[in-house]
Amino acid sequence: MIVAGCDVGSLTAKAVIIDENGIVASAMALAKRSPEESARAVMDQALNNAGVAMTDISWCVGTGYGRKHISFVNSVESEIACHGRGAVWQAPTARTVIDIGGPDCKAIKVDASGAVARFIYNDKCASGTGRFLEVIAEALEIKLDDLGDISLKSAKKITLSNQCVVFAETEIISLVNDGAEISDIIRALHHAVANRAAALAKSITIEKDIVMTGGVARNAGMFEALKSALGTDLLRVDNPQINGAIGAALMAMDAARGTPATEHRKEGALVE
Amino acid sequence: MMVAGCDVGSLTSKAVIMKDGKMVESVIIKSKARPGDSADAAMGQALSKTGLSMQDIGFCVGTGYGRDRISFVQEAVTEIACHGKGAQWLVPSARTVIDIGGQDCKAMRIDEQGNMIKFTANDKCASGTGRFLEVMAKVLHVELGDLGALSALSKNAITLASACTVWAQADVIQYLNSGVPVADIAAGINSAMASRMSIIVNNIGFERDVVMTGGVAKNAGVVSALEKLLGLRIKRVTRADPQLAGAIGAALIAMEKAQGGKS
Amino acid sequence: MRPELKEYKFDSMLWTTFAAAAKLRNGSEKEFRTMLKYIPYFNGTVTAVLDAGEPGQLFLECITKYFENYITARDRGFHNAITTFCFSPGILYAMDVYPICLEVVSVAQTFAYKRGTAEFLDYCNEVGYTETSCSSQRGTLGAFLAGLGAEVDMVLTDTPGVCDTNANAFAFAAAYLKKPFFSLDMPPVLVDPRTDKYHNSDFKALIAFIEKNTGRKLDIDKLRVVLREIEKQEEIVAELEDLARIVPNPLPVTFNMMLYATRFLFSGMKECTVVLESMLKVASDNASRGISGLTGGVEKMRAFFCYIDHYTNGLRLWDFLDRNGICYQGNILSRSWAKTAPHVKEYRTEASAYSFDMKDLDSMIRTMADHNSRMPMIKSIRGPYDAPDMWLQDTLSLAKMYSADCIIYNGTPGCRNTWGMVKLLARDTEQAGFPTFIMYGDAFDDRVESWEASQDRLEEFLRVRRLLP
Amino acid sequence: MNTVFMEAAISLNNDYVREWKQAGKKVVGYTCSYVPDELLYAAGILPYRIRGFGATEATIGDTYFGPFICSLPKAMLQLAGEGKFDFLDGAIITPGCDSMRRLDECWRKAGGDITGVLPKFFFHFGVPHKFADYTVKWFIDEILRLKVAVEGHFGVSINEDKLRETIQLFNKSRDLLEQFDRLRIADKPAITGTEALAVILAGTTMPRDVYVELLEGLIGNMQKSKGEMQGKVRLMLVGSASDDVNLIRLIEGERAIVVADNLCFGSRFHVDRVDEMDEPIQALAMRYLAKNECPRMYGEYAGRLKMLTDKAEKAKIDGVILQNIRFCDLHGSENGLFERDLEEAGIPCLKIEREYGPLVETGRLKMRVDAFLERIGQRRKTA
Ligand SMILES: Nc1ncnc2c1ncn2[C@@H]1O[C@H](COP(=O)(O)OP(=O)(O)O)[C@@H](O)[C@H]1O
Ligand SMILES: Nc1ncnc2c1ncn2[C@@H]1O[C@H](COP(=O)(O)OP(=O)(O)O)[C@@H](O)[C@H]1O
Ligand code: SF4
Ligand code: SF4
Ligand code: SF4
Repeated sequence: MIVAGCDVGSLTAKAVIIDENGIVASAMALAKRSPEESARAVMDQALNNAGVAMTDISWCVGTGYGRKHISFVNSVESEIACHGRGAVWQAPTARTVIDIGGPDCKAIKVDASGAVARFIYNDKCASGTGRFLEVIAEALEIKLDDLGDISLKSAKKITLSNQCVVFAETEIISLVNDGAEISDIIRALHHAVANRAAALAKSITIEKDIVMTGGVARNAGMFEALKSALGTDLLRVDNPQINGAIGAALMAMDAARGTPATEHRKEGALVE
Repeated sequence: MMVAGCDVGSLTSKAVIMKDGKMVESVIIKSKARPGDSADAAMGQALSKTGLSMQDIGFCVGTGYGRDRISFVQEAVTEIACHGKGAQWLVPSARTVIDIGGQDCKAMRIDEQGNMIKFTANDKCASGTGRFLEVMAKVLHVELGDLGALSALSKNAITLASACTVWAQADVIQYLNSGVPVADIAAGINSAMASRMSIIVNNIGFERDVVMTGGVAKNAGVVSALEKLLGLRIKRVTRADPQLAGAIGAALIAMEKAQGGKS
Repeated sequence: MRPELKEYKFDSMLWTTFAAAAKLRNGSEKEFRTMLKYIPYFNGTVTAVLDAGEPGQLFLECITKYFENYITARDRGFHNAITTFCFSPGILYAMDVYPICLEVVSVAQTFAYKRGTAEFLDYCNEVGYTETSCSSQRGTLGAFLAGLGAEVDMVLTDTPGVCDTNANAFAFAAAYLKKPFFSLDMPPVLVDPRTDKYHNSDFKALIAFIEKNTGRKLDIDKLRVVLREIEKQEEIVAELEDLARIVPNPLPVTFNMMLYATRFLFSGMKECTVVLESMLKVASDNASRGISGLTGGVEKMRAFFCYIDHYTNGLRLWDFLDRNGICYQGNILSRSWAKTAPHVKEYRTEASAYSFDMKDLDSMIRTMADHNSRMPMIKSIRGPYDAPDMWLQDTLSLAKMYSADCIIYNGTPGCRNTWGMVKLLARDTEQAGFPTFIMYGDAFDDRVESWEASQDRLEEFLRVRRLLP
Repeated sequence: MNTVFMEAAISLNNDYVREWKQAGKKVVGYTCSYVPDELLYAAGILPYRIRGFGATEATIGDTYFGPFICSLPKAMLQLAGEGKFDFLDGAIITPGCDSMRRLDECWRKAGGDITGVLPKFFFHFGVPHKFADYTVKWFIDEILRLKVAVEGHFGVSINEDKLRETIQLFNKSRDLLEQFDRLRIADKPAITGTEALAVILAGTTMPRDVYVELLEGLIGNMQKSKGEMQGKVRLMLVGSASDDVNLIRLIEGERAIVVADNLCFGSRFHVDRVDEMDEPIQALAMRYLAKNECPRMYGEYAGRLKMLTDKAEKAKIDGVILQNIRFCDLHGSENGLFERDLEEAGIPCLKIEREYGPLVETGRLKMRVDAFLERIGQRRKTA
């Protein structure tokens, strides 16, 4: 039996197809104008990679920002639940998940089954989110993929004073003008974001092991920065950015099998 | 004599060449990473358009965010003073000037010579800056220039429920997803912007006539939303592009300096 | 602020709005439904309140009376005073000074108007008051600073030592409007003879201040009458709180708001007793028939709010809870610390409670000083959150007593106080076994976070923490 | 200027503190200018005004405090959490302002999570928000409560003579600083506002008798020097607590000089002497509670406005900079009133809201100050 999970985020959409033995195929695409478009596009890719058709999928769970607007899913789950579930599947010893996505940053405490024990979001300020990195990368005309490697070259420690994404941009530009090394700046940037994320996680008292998920985890520099900000060890997962989609797929599997978890979900369904 | 003003903003850089109080040439370019480069590029273009060289410029004043990093200017003055002068040249009856640039939003009162009497500036957080509008325009997939016209078509403007540029962006995405007409969102964005501005304008206690300079002045939506909030008509700038006000003011100050009006 | 707004007195407007609302039910059902169409925004709240039956009706009448009282006070040769929600108005009514409670009037505005208090909030900033201050006062303060409210005689507050931004709002108002100012100050430790003495002398000073500024002496018999009334009201409140423990909770969700609004605004007013009695009637009737106060009739879970509500967008929060069978077990504001209150008895915290002694003037002053220093917020957030009788203890004991399934914090970003310690509080309540959720919204200003966004987050919390059902 | 002042101003654990500790003596920190530090000094303990200077991150601060809190106490907690205050044997927290008073809980909780960052002696010291006979009475009891606690914990006794002695010493430093203030506002000041703040700041962390000696030296030199600084724009700095000399350096730049202030780390440190005739504790209570310079004393705005206008006149002020740290509503709002009333009195004002912390990106702040100086320049020309 094959099932699918589809995570439509603000920046990227991801789809994962799994069967009893694990991941069959996955796909990722930049988010389009509407969640429906993004979802369809990325889902078609995934189906393609798996060489199957939508009709072969016995259950599909949607999650992420746009989850309420995807027509082809059988049910929806919150990102929190999906990231928790996915993380524990990818790293069974994980008890705290730090997910840094585009617009937000979450710290999630999970039990061995991947069920969420406690979670917290970042507050009403976008500092400490992936968007922060996007904005700056754009300003410095650097590709997101390169941020990590560049920062790892840094030799000198500098700090950013501005928490505001938009003003940090100015601050960084002025740093460039003062001839600061790009690598040092980007490292400072990573630490700024990582510090916010770490503070968030610590405020719900982290338990080991800690794993980092979300697109930002692809950024090796951020990974190191978060590690040092937490002052503890941090687990790596193979597919951080599609972690949410993996979780969704796992829940789809439950649903298809009709296991209690989903029973509960149906009852718990809220009046929209 | 030829004088010039160069306004290196956080988002755009402008150069203006003037002769006997008349504008000879003007250029607006997107700012580069380094203010020095932006200034050279903007001024370079302005000069080449007029077929002049830097030697022909009697005096040049720099202003804007990068004012201290321009190699070729004789003096640097803040954009606040320059926008005052510039606005007064654009609209002689102007007594209150609202300048919204990329990184902040300022309001000032000026006398009949365009000298700044009192000012206030807001930059607590990037909401209420031109940058905010750029981000939003991008999310809406519309041209910055169309944001204003678009909002005019709105029947039922949304209220934007987040001060934060980045979060508001998320709100806007949600509205888009739930099929709210783009015009209504645009209108919501513009009035959010206007309400933040009206606070600082009322804070200095405006006197007529009120004019708007800076790039955002080109956004008709913001202007009319602000007019509603302030309950007056904002004088439209026609003599030149309001985004040039800072550079023009710089050039005018350059003129004063050149004529030995040392201060 | 739009110039149109400057063209009328905002509070006279509210007065007429509520007066009309209170009359809505007088006609036939059909008339009622038709009328609602004419108040497209307010109707949500109005129906919610009026659907609570007679109590709702009486409540609206009481609010109307309240506005009339302070707006017409001067014409009637009496006085009025800008004051705060956790200031027990008894002494004022006894001295013919009619309270203008900024926070509750803000709530009334968010109920009645689509724009809520937005432009008054901003007006405060226009005149130099910080936009980071608590929005609960700002929303109405702005109107008074702009001269759009009734003429004010004096400014009173009892929040120094408890909440800066609150006390500061009143100090600012007094300085800006050049009105006489008096503040009751709250030492950090609640149960302490030094504190009692302090409160006592402070209260005497308050009375002297009012006497000076009204030119009237305190009439002891009148005071006694008012205090008797308050005592009676507190007993009814205690009974209602007791009923709220029953599963399912027989109190309709709107009762909670009516409970504290009555205590903040009308405590001591005869009309208030009538409202409470009628609430009690409905509640006990439901209880005897084992009916839940929820419209759905099924109580799926219970939530305790450890701070305040979310008032914007016409009771959307309460509607959300109601629709989802979540019983609202009240918040820190809706609880009374009279010795008769069930939780005081349950946990034997009489020392931190107040009782009524009308023997002579001194005993009455002591009574009022105690009562006032044990008003919500004034009592529980004056000291460190984990100190005896403070926020954590109160939150946990109330949540336990009302067998809440979770604790939810909602406040305003202006709240230096609770935002200074809420993360720590949440840590402890979680450890005590209560799933705890911190909302980032602003109770009075939906421009901070749209209700839709807040609701999404809240929903997510309830779902992910498996609280429903 | 003697460099020791500046060194003390830009370091937390300065030489004098270190010497003091090496001599095996105790140091107790306090967070607000409303704490009668004479009491500690009389007990042979060095009173140390806790600061946030030099904090570059907020990881620890943000873990415990919520997001909408003044960044000064966050910075203090950050430093404490990093062990930068490990030389403190005690700390006294006051309900000075809400953000500051929550440092109590946050520091204690941090102490629970990070070993060794919570001083053994940790005291919540209440300060009334108003001045009246019964508040003074209460405050006296509070001071006595502190006295007993200190004596008990550190096994010392604070006797009356010692207290009188200390009061005299502290008054001496106040007199000297008053004298210093008068030199500061000379037409040709001998030192910059940056140096001036450093001088005062040093006093908040130094042993007082050492400080008095240094002051006497400094004032001697200042009287000799004719002072070269003139033609600069004379500013007064008002508002939120600021223990960062760099902020003033930034404001002064080339063209301005801060000749007066009303900061609690600045000249508010030494206004008002303690009455030496009165019973010591009573006298301390009077001195600390009767001073209404801080907006935490509600309803005293008129008095504070008068004080500012007087200062402005005495110091021949060209303009006033009204600054507040974001989320400091006490100063923020009062600055709004000051702006209204001072401008009315013909004194130009610049109102700025800032974050407390390292001044890295200063472009926007600098632009405002420069424009303000241009505005003042204009007035001078037209006048
Ligand atoms: N190739 C990449 N290298 C490094 N970081 C990346 C990369 N792609 C995305 N990111 C980071 O991840 C963020 C988006 O993460 P994602 O989990 O996709 O967010 P969402 O789910 O909200 O779309 C971006 O803001 C960016 O900071
Ligand atoms: N054609 C346009 N129509 C509407 N708004 C515009 C237009 N061009 C620029 N803007 C606005 O002006 C802002 C830039 O203004 P500008 O005065 O150039 O800023 P700065 O001087 O700080 O670079 C942009 O952020 C954008 O919001
Ligand atoms: S400071 Fe910047 S990031 Fe933070 S809320 Fe404001 S705009 Fe958003
Ligand atoms: S909500 Fe917070 S800030 Fe507002 S009055 Fe209450 S304690 Fe003060
Ligand atoms: S500003 Fe006032 S309350 Fe805050 S530390 Fe200074 S003196 Fe204390």
